[in-house]
Parts: sequence; C-alpha cells; structure tokens
Amino acid sequence: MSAAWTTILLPLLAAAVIAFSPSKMAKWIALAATGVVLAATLRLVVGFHDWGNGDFQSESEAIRFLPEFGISLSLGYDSVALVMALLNAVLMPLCVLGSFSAIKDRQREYYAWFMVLHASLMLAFASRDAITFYVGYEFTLVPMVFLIAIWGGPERRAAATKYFLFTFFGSIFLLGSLLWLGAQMRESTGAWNFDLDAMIAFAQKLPADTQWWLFLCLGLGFAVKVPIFQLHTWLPLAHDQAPTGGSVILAGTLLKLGTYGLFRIALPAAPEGAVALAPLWAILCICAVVYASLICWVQRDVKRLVAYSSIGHLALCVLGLFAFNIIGAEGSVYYMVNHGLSTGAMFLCIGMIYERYHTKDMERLGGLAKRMPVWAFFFGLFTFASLGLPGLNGFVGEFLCLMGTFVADAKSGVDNYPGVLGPNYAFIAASGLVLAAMYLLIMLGKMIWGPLREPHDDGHHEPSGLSPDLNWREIGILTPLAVLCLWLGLAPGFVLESLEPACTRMLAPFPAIVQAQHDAAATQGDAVAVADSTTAEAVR
Amino acid sequence: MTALTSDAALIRLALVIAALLFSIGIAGFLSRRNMIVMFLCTELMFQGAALALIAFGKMHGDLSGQVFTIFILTVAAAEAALALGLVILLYRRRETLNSEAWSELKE
Amino acid sequence: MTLSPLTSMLSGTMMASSDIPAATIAPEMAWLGWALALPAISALVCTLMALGKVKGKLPGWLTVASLGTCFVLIFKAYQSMPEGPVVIPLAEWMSFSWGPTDFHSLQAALELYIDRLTIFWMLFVTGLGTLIALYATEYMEHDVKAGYARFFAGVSIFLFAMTALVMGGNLLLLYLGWEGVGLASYMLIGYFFTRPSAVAAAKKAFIVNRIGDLGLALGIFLTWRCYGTIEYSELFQVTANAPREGPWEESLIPYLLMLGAFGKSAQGPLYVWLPDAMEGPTPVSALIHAATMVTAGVFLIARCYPLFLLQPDALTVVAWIGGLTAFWAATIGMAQYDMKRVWAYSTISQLGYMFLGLGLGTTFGACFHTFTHAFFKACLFLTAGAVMHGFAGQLDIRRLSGLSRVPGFRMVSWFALLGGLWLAAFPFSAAFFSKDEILVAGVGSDRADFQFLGWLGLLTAGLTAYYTFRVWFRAFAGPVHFEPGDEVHGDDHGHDVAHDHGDGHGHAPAAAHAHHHGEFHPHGPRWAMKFAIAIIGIGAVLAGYPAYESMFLHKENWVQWMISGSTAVGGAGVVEHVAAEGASHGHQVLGMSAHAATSLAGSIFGIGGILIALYLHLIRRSAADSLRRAIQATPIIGWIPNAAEHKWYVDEIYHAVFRVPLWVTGHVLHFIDKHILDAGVVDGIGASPSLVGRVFRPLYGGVLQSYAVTMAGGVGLILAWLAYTWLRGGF
Amino acid sequence: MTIAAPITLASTMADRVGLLWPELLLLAAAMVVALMGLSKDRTIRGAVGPVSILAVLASGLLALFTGGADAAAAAGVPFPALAQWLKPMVALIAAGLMAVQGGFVDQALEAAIGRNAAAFNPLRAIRGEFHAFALFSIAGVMLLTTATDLIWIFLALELVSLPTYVMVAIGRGDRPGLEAAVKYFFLGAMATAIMLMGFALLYGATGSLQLDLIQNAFGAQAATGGIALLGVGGLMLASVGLFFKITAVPMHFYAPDVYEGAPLPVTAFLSFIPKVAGFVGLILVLGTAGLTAGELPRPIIALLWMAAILTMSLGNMGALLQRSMKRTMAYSSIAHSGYMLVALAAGTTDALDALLFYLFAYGVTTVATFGGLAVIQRAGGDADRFEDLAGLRRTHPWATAMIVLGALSFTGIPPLLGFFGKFWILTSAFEAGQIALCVFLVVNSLVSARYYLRFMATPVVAEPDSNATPTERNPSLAPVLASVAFGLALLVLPCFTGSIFGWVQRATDPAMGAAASAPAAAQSADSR
Repeated sequence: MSAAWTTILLPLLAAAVIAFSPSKMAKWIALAATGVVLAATLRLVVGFHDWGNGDFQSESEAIRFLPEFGISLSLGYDSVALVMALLNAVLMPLCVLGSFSAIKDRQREYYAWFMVLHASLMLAFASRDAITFYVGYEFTLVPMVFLIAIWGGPERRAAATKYFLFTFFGSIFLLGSLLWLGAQMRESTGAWNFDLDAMIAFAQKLPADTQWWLFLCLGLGFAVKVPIFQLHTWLPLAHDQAPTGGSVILAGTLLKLGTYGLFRIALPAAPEGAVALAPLWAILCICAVVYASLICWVQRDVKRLVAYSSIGHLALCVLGLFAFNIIGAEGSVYYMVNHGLSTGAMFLCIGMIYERYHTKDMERLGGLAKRMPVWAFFFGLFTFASLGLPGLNGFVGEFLCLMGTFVADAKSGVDNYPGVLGPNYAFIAASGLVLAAMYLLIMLGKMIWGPLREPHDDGHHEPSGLSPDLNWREIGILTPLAVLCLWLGLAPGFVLESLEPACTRMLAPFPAIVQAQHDAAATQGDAVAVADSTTAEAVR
Repeated sequence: MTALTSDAALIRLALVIAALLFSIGIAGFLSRRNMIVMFLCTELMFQGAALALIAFGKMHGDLSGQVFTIFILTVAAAEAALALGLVILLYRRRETLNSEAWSELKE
Repeated sequence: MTLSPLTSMLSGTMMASSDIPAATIAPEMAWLGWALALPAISALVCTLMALGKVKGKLPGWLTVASLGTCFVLIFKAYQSMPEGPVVIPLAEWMSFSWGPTDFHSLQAALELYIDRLTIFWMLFVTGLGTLIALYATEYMEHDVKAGYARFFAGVSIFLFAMTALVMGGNLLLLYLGWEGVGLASYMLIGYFFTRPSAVAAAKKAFIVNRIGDLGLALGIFLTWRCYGTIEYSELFQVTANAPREGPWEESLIPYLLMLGAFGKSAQGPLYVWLPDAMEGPTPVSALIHAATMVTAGVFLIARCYPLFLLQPDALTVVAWIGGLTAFWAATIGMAQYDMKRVWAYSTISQLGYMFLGLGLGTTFGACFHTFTHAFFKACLFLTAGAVMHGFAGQLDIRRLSGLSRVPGFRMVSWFALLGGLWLAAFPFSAAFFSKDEILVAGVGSDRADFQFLGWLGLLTAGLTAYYTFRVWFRAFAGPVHFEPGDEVHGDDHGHDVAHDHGDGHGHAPAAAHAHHHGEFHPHGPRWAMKFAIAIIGIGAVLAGYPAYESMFLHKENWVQWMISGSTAVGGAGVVEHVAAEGASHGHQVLGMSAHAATSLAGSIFGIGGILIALYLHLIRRSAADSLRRAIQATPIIGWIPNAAEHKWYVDEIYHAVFRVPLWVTGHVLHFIDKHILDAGVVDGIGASPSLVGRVFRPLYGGVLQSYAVTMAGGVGLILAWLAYTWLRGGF
Repeated sequence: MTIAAPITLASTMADRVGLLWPELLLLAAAMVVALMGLSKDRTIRGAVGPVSILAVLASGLLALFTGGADAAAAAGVPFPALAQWLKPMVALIAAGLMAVQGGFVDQALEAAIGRNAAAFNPLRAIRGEFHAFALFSIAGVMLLTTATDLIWIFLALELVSLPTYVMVAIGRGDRPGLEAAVKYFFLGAMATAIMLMGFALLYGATGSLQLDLIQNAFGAQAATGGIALLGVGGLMLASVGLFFKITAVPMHFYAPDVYEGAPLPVTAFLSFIPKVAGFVGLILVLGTAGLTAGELPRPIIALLWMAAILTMSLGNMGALLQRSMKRTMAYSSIAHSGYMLVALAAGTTDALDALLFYLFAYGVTTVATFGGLAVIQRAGGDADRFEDLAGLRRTHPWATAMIVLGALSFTGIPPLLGFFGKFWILTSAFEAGQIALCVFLVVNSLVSARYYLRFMATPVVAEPDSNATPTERNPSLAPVLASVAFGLALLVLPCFTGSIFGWVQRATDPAMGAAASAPAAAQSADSR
C-alpha cells in the first residue's frame, strides 16, 4: 500500500478498529493511527517526485472506479495539495492528543468520527478526480456534524444543523457545476471524464459567459466553505459550539477545503469567469476584513472572537487568490497553512482554558498570565502569529496576499501578471492589519493580562483534575505548533519556492485573459479609463 | 335516428355514454359519503372505461378491447369482494358507513 | 514653478546620490551575523528560562553578555569598515522567483546591508543597550522571582529586532525589525501586566504603531511595484537613475514610508502612544522609548533618503510634521508633573527636531541629534529611574524636592543636571551643536516656510529649556522634601507584592500609606546603576566631541563622516552646501550669518528658559502657582493650563473620533450579523420551505372525499390545460 | 373482425412461460405460505416468514437464470432486458422488506400463545395470508416487467395493488390501519379507473392494446403531423393514473395518511413495491410514445416536468412539518418519486438507466432505514414519534448506525449509494439539458437534508425524556439483520456501482435481444 493510500485507508481502518475496541483504547489507537498517517505524509513529502513541476503528480495507480463515467480513484499531489495534506496530518494527532482529557464520554465514537474525518480530508486533498474530490469534500460534513452535535456546547444541535445545511447548500452548487461540466464534456468528447485536469482543460475553452456562470456556481460552492462574507453565519456558531478538536480541524483544514477548492478547481476551470467576478469577490473580501474585525472587537466569548477572526483572515487569503499573480497565490496558499496552524493552536489553547474553567467568557475570565504563565506564553505567541507579526508564520502569508493584491492592478503587469485588483483594494484590506491588532490585543489584554479573574465555580462542573497551568501533555501539543509557527515564519523560503510551480501552473491562463480585458477597455475608453479601470470595476 | 344506424354514430353514442358513465362515477364518488355508494361509483367509472374500450374496439374492428373488458369485469369483481370485506370490517368498528368517520389521520 | 535653492540643490545632488557606490557582496563578513544571532539566542534562552521559572539573575547577565558581545562585534566592524556599502548574505527568508528579471522575483533574504550609517546606528544602539541592560540587572532585581527572565527576554527580542531593522539588507527585513521592536515594546510596556494601565498602554503602543506599520507595508508594496526590488543594494541603484517626480505611484512611496516613521517615532498624529509607554519599567523607557527604538523612524527616512529626494514635497511634509510635533509636545511637557512623562514629551519633541532636520535636508543634523539625544535622554531616564527606584515609585515633581541633598542621590542629581543641560541645549553642550545644525538649516533657508520652522524650533528650544529645568529645579533643587510613592518596592514592582487575589491595586490614595512616610528611607542606587548612569553621562558629554572637533580643530565632524557614503549622504551633502553658502554668501539673518544668528538665538532662548524656570520653580515657587492662577483667571486663555495638563485632550478626542465610532459600529455590525443576517436572512431562508409547506397543509385534511376532490381536480386541471394547449394550436 | 396481432400463440406462450418462472415460484410459495400460516405447529407458523423470504430470493435467482433477453424480445417485450435487472433487484429488496416485516404480524397472538394464555385460532391468525399477499404483490411487480400489452399491465398492477390494500388493513387491524386502508383502497380504485380510461383512449387512438403495435402506431402518427389528441389524452390519463402508484403530484395526497396509518413494515413495503410497479408501468406506457428517444409529446414532457418539480418540492416541504416518522417517510418517498420523475422528464436512455438505478438505491436505503426504525415499538403499535428514537444508540447501536447511514444515503451524501443515484439522475438530466430540473433537484436535496438530519441526530444525540414511557424492543431480529445487511450494502455497493450500472445499462439497451427479436418480427410479418 502506497503512502498516499495509507493516509486515507489507515484512518478508516482505525475508525473501524476503534468502534470495536474498548473505550480506554480508543484514544491511543487514534493517536497511533494519526501518527502513522503523519509519517506517511512526511514520506510523501520526502519522496515527492519533482518539486519543480507544478503538475498534479500521481502517487498511485489509478483504480478505475466507474469507467462508464470516467471516474477513477487516483491519488496524487502537487506541492499545494501536499502542503495541505501535511497540515492536516500535523493537526490531527495534536487534536487527538488535545481531546484526551476533554472528551470523557462516548470516546469510541468520538475518535472513530475523527478518523473518518481524517480520511475524508486526506481524500479531498489527494484526489485527482472531481468526483472523488467531491466525495472527500462532502463527507467531511458528516463526522463534523456529529462531533458538533454530540460533544459540542449548549447550542450544539442548532449549530450542527446550521453547519450541515449551510455547507450542504454550498456543496450542491459545487456538485451541480461539476456534473454540468461533466455532461458538457460528454457531449463534446463523447465520453465521461471526471479527471480534474481534463475537466479544467476543457472548461478553459468554454465561452466567456459560460465560464461566468460556471465560476459563479463553483465559486458559490466553495464560498460557503471558506466562508465568504454574507455566507459566513454558520461559522461562528459552529466554531463556538464544536468541541476543541472539532474547532481545530474546522478552522485548520475544513475551511481550507474552500480555498483549496478555489485554487484547485474554480479558478483554473473558469478563468474568464474568475476575472469577471474578481472585483465582486474582492469587494466581499475587503468588506469581510473590516466587518469581521469590528465584530471581533465586541465579542465577549473568546472562542467566538477567534471564529470571527477566521472570517477576516480567510477573506485576506481569498483576496490573494484573486490577485491572479504569483505573489498573491503563493501568499494565499501559505496563508492557508498558517491560518490552520495558528488558529488551530488558538482553539487548542482556548480548549485548555475551557477544560479548567468551563467558560470562554472574557468578562469572567482574565489575567491568566498570573495563574498560567506557560499557557499565556503559548496563547500570546499564537495570537501574535495570528495578527501577522513578522518572524512568525502568519506574516508571510498575510503580507504576500496584501502585496499580491496591491500589485495586481491594470497598469502594472510588470511581473507578467496583470490583475484586476490593485492598491485600492489593498489599502482597505490592509486596514485589517490595524484592526486585527486591535481586537487581538484587546483579547490578549483581557485573557492573559490584567488582574486575575477566575469564575467562581458554582459546583455544577466536576473538577477538571488538571493542573493549574499546562501539563506536559498540553505543552507537548502546543510546542510543535509553536515551533512550526516560528519555523515557517523564519524560513518560509523553501516552501515558497516549492509552491511556485503549482501557482504558476494555476495562473497560466490568467495573464492573457486579464490583458485582453484591459485591451478591450483601452480600445473602448480613453487612456484615463484604462488607468482607472480598477476603480471602475470596483464601482460596477 | 338515422345516425344510429351507422356504426360511426353508434360508436359515438357509446363513447358519449362511456364518458357520461365515467363522469357520473367521478361525481358520485366525490359527492357521496356512503362507502357502498362510493364503491359503486368506482364501478361506474370502470364500466365507463370498459364501454369505451368496446366502442373503440368496434371502431377499429378489433376484439382485444372486448377481451380487456372481460378482464376489467373480473378485476372489478375481485375488487368488489375486497371492498365489501373492508367495508364490513369498518362497519364493525364504527357502526357507520360514512367515510368521514374515518378522518383521524391528517396533518 | 521656480525651484527654490534647496530643491535646486537637491536636484543637483541627484547626481550626488547616484554616488552611492554599488554594494559589494562580502560573505567573508558573515561573522557580523552573530550580532543578529546573539540577541536572538539570548531571547530564546531567556524565554525558556521564564517558562521554566528560573530564579536568579542569570537571564540578566546573559543578556548583558550577549549585548556586550554585539557591541564588540559592531565595534570590530567599525574598525574594519570598507568604503562602500557591503551586503552580507546570511540565509534565505522570504524569497522566491518566477522569472529572471527584477520584477519576477521577491527577494527578501536574511542579509545585512552594512554601510557607515548602519554601523553608526548600531554603535549607539548596542552600546546603550548593553549599558541599560546592565542597569536593569540591578533595577529589576526585585523581580528576580517573577518577571526577571521575561524582562530580559523582551530586551533581547528588542535588540534582535533593532539589529534586524538597522542592519537588514532589504525593506522586508526592516519591516521584520520594525514590528519586532513593536512586539518588544508591547511586552515591556506591559511588563507589569496586572496593572490595567500598563496593559492599556502596551496595547495602545502596538496599535498606534500598527497604523504606522500599515503605511510602511504599503510603502514596501509600492516600492516593489515601482522598482521591482526591495533590496537596498538594488533599490538605490535603480532610484539613482529614476526621474524626479515620477508617476504618482512613485511619488506616494515616501509618504507611506513616512507614515511608518511617524508611528514608530511618535510624530504627528501618531505620537499619543509614547507618553503612555512610560508605564514600562524605566530602563525600558530609557532604552526603547527614548534612545533607540523611537529613532527607528529617523533611521528609516535616512536609509530611504534617496526615495525621499525624488519627492522634495515629501520632505517638506516631514519638516512640517517634525517642527510642529516638536512644538506641540513641548507645550504639553510644560504642564506635566510626572517626571517620566515630561521626559517622554521631551522625547517626542526632540524627535520632532530630528524629523525637522530630515525634512530640511540636513540628515547630518538629524543623525547627529539622534546620537546626542540617545545619550542625554538615556541619562535623564536612568536618573529618573534611580529616583523612582529609591522613592517607591514616586515621580511627581510636586512631591519631590531637593533630592540633590538626599544621601545616595547626589550623583544622580548631578547627572540629571547634565542631562537637563544637554536637553536644554545649553551652549556648547553636545545637543547645542546638533540642534543648531538642524535649526540653521531652517533659519538660514531661502524658503519662508522653512525659516518659520527654524524660528519655531528656536522657540521650542526655549520651551524645552523651561520645562527641563522646571523638573530639575523642582525635584532635585530646593529644600529637601519627599513623599514616597504608593509602592512598597517602588511603583515598578507593584506586581511583586504578594497579592494573590485581585491584583488591581492601582494607585491607592497616598493617605493609605501615611504610615510609611515616617519610616521611609529612600535607598540610593548601587554600583550597576551608578556605573551605567555614569558611563552614559560621560557618553553624553563625549557625544559633543565631534562638534568640538570640527569647530576647534576644523576636522570633519565624525558623525558626518559616519553617514557619508551611506544612503543619507545626499542630504548631508546638501546641508553642508546650504550651511556653507549661508555663511559665506551672506544669507543674512538679523544682520549675522545664519549660523551665528541661530547659535546666538538658541543660546538666548535656552538660557532664557532656564532662567524663567529658575525663578518660577526654585527662587519663588509660589510665583508659578500664582501665574497659573492668573492665567486661569484671564477669560480667553484661561483654559490653557488645564488643557495643557490634559495633553490638549488629544487622547479624549481620538477616543471620541476613532475609537467610539468604531466600537459602536462593531456593536451594530454584530447585531446585524447575529439578528438580521443570521437569524433573519439565513434562518428565514432556512425556514421558508416549511413555511411554504404550511400553506399546503389544509390539503391534507384527512377526509377521503377532499383528497378525492383534490386529486380529481388535479386531473381535471391537467386535462383542461391539455385541451387549452390543443385549442391554442396543438402541441 | 380479426385479432389484430396474430402472433403465433404457441411459440410465444412457451417463451412467456419461460419468462415467468419467478412469478410462478412466487405464486406457488404464496399458496404454501398461506397454508403454513394455518398450521397448529408454532415452528411451521414461525417458518412462514423465512420461507417467504427464501421464496423471494429464490425467485430473484431464478430470474437471473431464466428468461433471457432474447426470449423476452421474441415475446415482444419493449425493453427485453428490463426484467433481467428489475426482477432480481425487486426480489432482493423485497426480501429485505419481508425481513423488516419479521415478527410483526400476529405478534400479540403469538406472544399470548407462547405464554399459554391463548389457544391457536386459525380464524384469528393472519400470518399466512399476510405473507401470501406480500408475495402476490411482489409477483405482480415481476409480472409487470415483462408486460407486452395494456391488459397485462393492468392486471399486473392490480396484482400489485390489491394485496397491499389488504396488508394495510389487516396488518395490525387497528383503527389507523383501517383508516389507511379505506383511503388507500378508494382513492386507489379511482386512480385505477382514471388509468383505465387512459388505456381506453390509447386503444382508441392506436387501435391496439399491444405495446409494440401502439408504439408503431404512435410512430406513424408522429411522422405525419404528431400524435393525435386522443392519444396524448390517453397517455396523460394513463400517466396520471400511474402517478397514484408512485405518489406523484397530484395523486399523492393519500400517501401521508396511508403511510402513517399502516404498520411500519407495511409502510416500508408500500414505499417501494407499488412505486417500482408505477415506474415500470410509466416506462412501458410512455415507452410507446418515444420515452427514451426524447420524442414524447410536448404536453407529456410538460406534465412530467411539472409533476417532477411539484412532487419533490411538496414532498420535501411537507416532510419538514411532521412529527410522525412514518408520515415523514411518506413525504420523503413522495420527494424521491419527484427525483425519479426528473429522470423520466429528461427522457433519454441514460436517464432511464439513472431511474432504474435510483430505484435500487432507494430500495436498499429504504430497507436499511425502516429496518432500523422497526427495532423499537410501542404496545400495540409502532414507535412512531421522533422522540422515540432518543437514546436509541444505547439500546440498539447497530440499528442506530443503520438509520444514520440510511438517512445519509437518502440525503445523497457521498460516497453512499444514494449519492450515486442522485449523481446519475443529475448527470443524465444535465446531459438532456434539463438544467432547471437539476436545480430543483439539488435544492430539494438541501431541503430534505433538514429532516433527514433529524433521523440522524435524534437517535445519536438526543437523550430520552425521563417522563416518557420507554419503547419496547422488537422481539424479532429479522428487521435489524435486514437493516444491517442493507445498510452495509449502502457502504459497500458504491465500490461496485460500475458493474451495477453496467447491468442497468444492459437492461435498457434496446439492442439487447435484437438478435432474437429480428427474426421474431420477421416471423410476425410473415404470418400477417
């Protein structure tokens, strides 16, 4: 069994084993399985064929699953997919470890669902076929719904329902678009084929207005998952109510399915549509940055705050994609990883607090640096990573996304990648830098600084049985994340270089399309209109 | 009256009667509450269809319509047996033949 | 448009700025990378010690050792400094490329760009850093069991970031340092984290700085977009050949960079964080918020001076902001009672001078003033710290008097006097010369606005002298009288007090501590603090040496030599030119050469200010109060003293204009998000199917006949529709 | 007057008997089972269920090996290979449905006998005839698949329906069951009459009752200016009559009441067997007018189109409002008919394949879900409220898992079987250009997710109300076994969807049996 298959089948196997093993063993089996998957993923990274090649490189023999429909089970990675898979593989064992003391009842179910979630995420990232991608993409819903609904907070059922229905709403658009595209291909080539590369190649040749619709639908599908502004209301509730492990994966990798999907499918498949809709998306993104930040500011619940902050952060990430240049695309992918690490880590930190105090209310809880200095250190570190302090990981992605947006204007094209955004967008989006600092530092000010405030335990909760400050297990969970945050912040060069071919490949169709659009605008209007076309588009 | 002498007129008349039978059946079915009567009305509808089949058979010079009619009669008889059994069962429960007595299942 | 002499000079020096020699790559100097690595290692080790709850002074000594080594390294580099700039590649950082040429890559490696400006800056950063860290080993000793390691981790992080900022070979590395010093500043201002005011001050510092950082970030984007590189070595080669007043994008760059500089150096509208930053321990105030970090803005503009030279208008803005800030901060400084706050406003004011110098084209003056200021302001802060340390956190000049006669504080007082004289630009002090260099560029200018700024600067110098000596005469001179602060171990160490619950002790009323008063014995500083104060005081004296040297020995000013051949050289050349011309070609000011007039006026203003302070605050202290009352009684200007004491209500205005509206918007948006968008739209759409479903409920009434009617009706409708279509002309 | 189609009776009768072995087996089994139910021996009575299941499975196997497409084509069956897919498929799922019925008929009586509280009374015991009726009904579906003329269709449909009326009435014999039966019977009779009228009109329009001849006649009409009004009207009435069987708008109104009133296992039976019959009937009747060639008369397409949209929308919207699980399932089954009507409206061979596959996926899911739901009951009735599922995971973990899987499959979550059903309907409808229908389908899937989520969440998440009387355990293991078997199939079968789909494609391939039908056609031409 190849390493790629291991990453998918082993968690499934583990889920089955866990379901039939003693409750006490569940977490250890899960931990072992995730550990092996991590090793297998690292093996994939080490053995990756060709870092200089942006193609989606096969890692396994294709299993002809449904030859009648051209669906095959074939796994492979490009550097972006590999990085996402690695992120997932890294987060999973930490989540399992982080659930050791938090999950006390129904452990078997919990870890089994976790393993299923693991497998379906790995499948989504490794799929070379649209339908198997969709299978992985969609099936993540199920374990996550149960993780929320069973082990979540007091509003868990409402949260799970909303999460399920809302994201299902998104994915039916995705499925619809993929099937429509498949049917179109069948009509034109006479055979079903759901191979992603083939579908993308086919879709790129569709007329511009068709691509517009295609991108609208594909984009809508992914937009819910990201989530894009106005489609985001499921997220705060789901994050808030999910158990810690669920929140971590939700923020860490599940949301990334949306951005990854944009990168992998929506943008390359319908570049004309993407270019035409980019201003709309970008406006939504910059609105989201401001909107989410201001809302974060007034949150009392720290977990909800971090959840809202995800909306703003991912908006920046998406903005980078719509810059249509290498800087933005690389920044975006890098940001996906970093957001996963730092936000995931923050959720873990909050979970550790919740286990001890049974509250996430910043009015009742605060000044914890006094009681829990080690925890406060980690929390502070991840907060600063999240607000984009240079030297920590968050900065690299954020900076590159903003920079990509900034240089993606009509006139420049100096980098061979003319874009349709530009400084106007970057100016507003960059206000997120200040606003993020504002709400995150306010949060830090309440949570770790200031006089110690601890809720008076009303005796409803059994004592957590945990030491006042972090224990070695918890330190062991956070340390790898902290090291990764530092390492990715101080040495992003290798990752950035290796992401470049995949980004170049994804962006290949864009310069010509954007250029054509600008040329058309130039012939239509006068020179002023050209110089100002970004603004014009923004207004339109 | 001359029209009756020709086959076409005869068929037309039969079809009209068939339609009437069917319509009366429907009307009765919708308006009556007595289950026996309702069942009779369904029989009327069946016979309307059967008459139409015969008429069309005549029109096409084909016997299979009549064959069908025989089958319809047979099935109708089976259904009648079923209906009567059911009605007796219901009557035993409720001492009434009014179909509205059986309207507990609803939204 | 007629070009003013200055701008024509600038255009003339355009060629001169292309004289910046191309950088040579010198991997053999990689040992200088240790200047970056040592503080980083120290920071890491101190952090681990803090987490491991190491008790003892080890973190302090480790930091001192690493910083001292850094200084030695820098000094070694100074000795072996090559002529032109040198690029030392160390490692990869954020670099990637997608093509062969400039615009097809983002090169931001971990590399050092060493020219004399770098070395100059690093010399006093590491030197002062070492000394102040040494001072802090003693100053912070009360915290050995609590935050000692955390404090030194912060100092080490600061030094690491400052090194990256100054020595970094590209703008992104500068940005790394830029935000890194912000982090250190945040950590150290908020060092006494149980005190809400400290937490708030730290937060404010970071956020206000972030606004500046935003400008810097955008400036970096724009630089890349216009020139395709953000590496100094390439950038300045490109700009050397760039046309002046290029396209609007290029013209925007200096303004954006300027925003960053204003944030970090507390200029213009972004100054508000610095006074609050005095919540931090005093060594921090001395090191970060007086001597080094706040000069990063000056460094940024000096480093990117070629970009500014392309946009003379931008320099004019810098000059105006600097000049006005200097004046504005001085007015506030006159009305403050907290010693450290006065020094804080004086820092803002002096930084204003530096920016004024930059804007007027005299980078030399700005850099020289930065240099002298670093010493005397550090000296002032360290003496203030010694007072605070000794008097349980007391810094209110109304509650301290005659400290020079208190045992143990004599030396402190004399060094405070030294610092005060230097700050007041007493004639022939180091600051006198450095400030003079700046003011003469204004007073002697042909441009009326620059002349105005020059005279405003002179006036400000008078105010400076006044408020400086207001403090000194109040606190250090006069009859001995003191009330200790409300902290047993001094204000700084409040959190060390064994408060297990409810640490919000804040500033309890002095009455509560009355019983301390009788038995309170101020304790003077011991050797480490004294040593540091003395060295820095001596440094402040010696900082004037370059000026004496050039004045009396007619040698080239050492500072000028240090910045020559660097990116700041263009401006320095101009200023020399202007000054020389002013002197020789009879730019007559008040019948004298500009230089002489400025020196004279500066002396008069300075000494005048000191004399007024002498009268009001030493000879007849009651006169100050009656003057204040008199002003308050005057109708039109009666509000001024209160307003000045309240810092012209700037914080309140900011609060009302920015914070409150945003906060309200946040609540409104949250309401919209939760109740309209989510509960309204989303849940509404979610509920719509069942709502529509409800409409059809009557159809399932349970009566057999009604079902039959509905079904038959349906069939009827279908047939009717069929007939209709057929009648309409078939299908 | 002559008989219109003088096919050589001798040969075709032999062929047809060859095709009808499974049905004959079932009918024989029905007799046997009916007699066994009257036995005084408990063991023999207890064997009624297993024997019935075995008989159904055996008939399915028999269908695999008898009655090849050639024979069917020779007999003039329009889709000669259809039976080869449908009969085993129906048999497999019917076996599951029979298993779900395990132990529920005569439960109280048998329990009393077991306690020696009552003696066996053959007049009271209905187990035999109940199973016999079920077998008759299944036989009816099987018969229908090889129908060649309208009479056959009519008879087969009646064979499907009449036993189900009885099953609803006598299954438990309680008042809701009787009410359900009376509604079901009367409305069913009306629908049958409408269908008959449609058949009559078809006969009038084409002059034949034989499907292939009707097809020829329609073909001729279409070639010369379109199918006449009479024919279109006939098709329409016949379709609407058949809509009753598939619970499509506007003939679906009975379904919620009947499904709710009927005992749970009968509900499961109703939601599959008549539905298959209805769809097969529609395929056969509409097949005469060019269903798979996309040549249906426009009004018929419009009818199917509207019916599809309304059926799925009304079904799903209605289901959202229910508290009874059986009633919810009734609406759900209405909605699924709507999805399948999308395939009919798309009107291509691919769409037909999709429909046939969907029936299979739907059936498997139905068995899995209903089997899971049947593990609990209340005194004298079903445990039918959602609240009754609360805490099920603790008492019946396997059933819970299967209910979850079933609900997921109904929702269409990949990679379960239900997803592939929707997948093919969607692809085929997209391919046929029916984008609006696709949009409605996916939106309806979304709406349906909400109530399926209740099936998923309640047993897993909710805790039982401590005040409520606890539910009882179904003494029979058959439902849960069937549920597990079919639930696991939901997981496993997707791996074999390729081969299953190949099978389905062969079932609708008109070329199948062409080799045999060509000489047969020549022969019939000769004899004319």
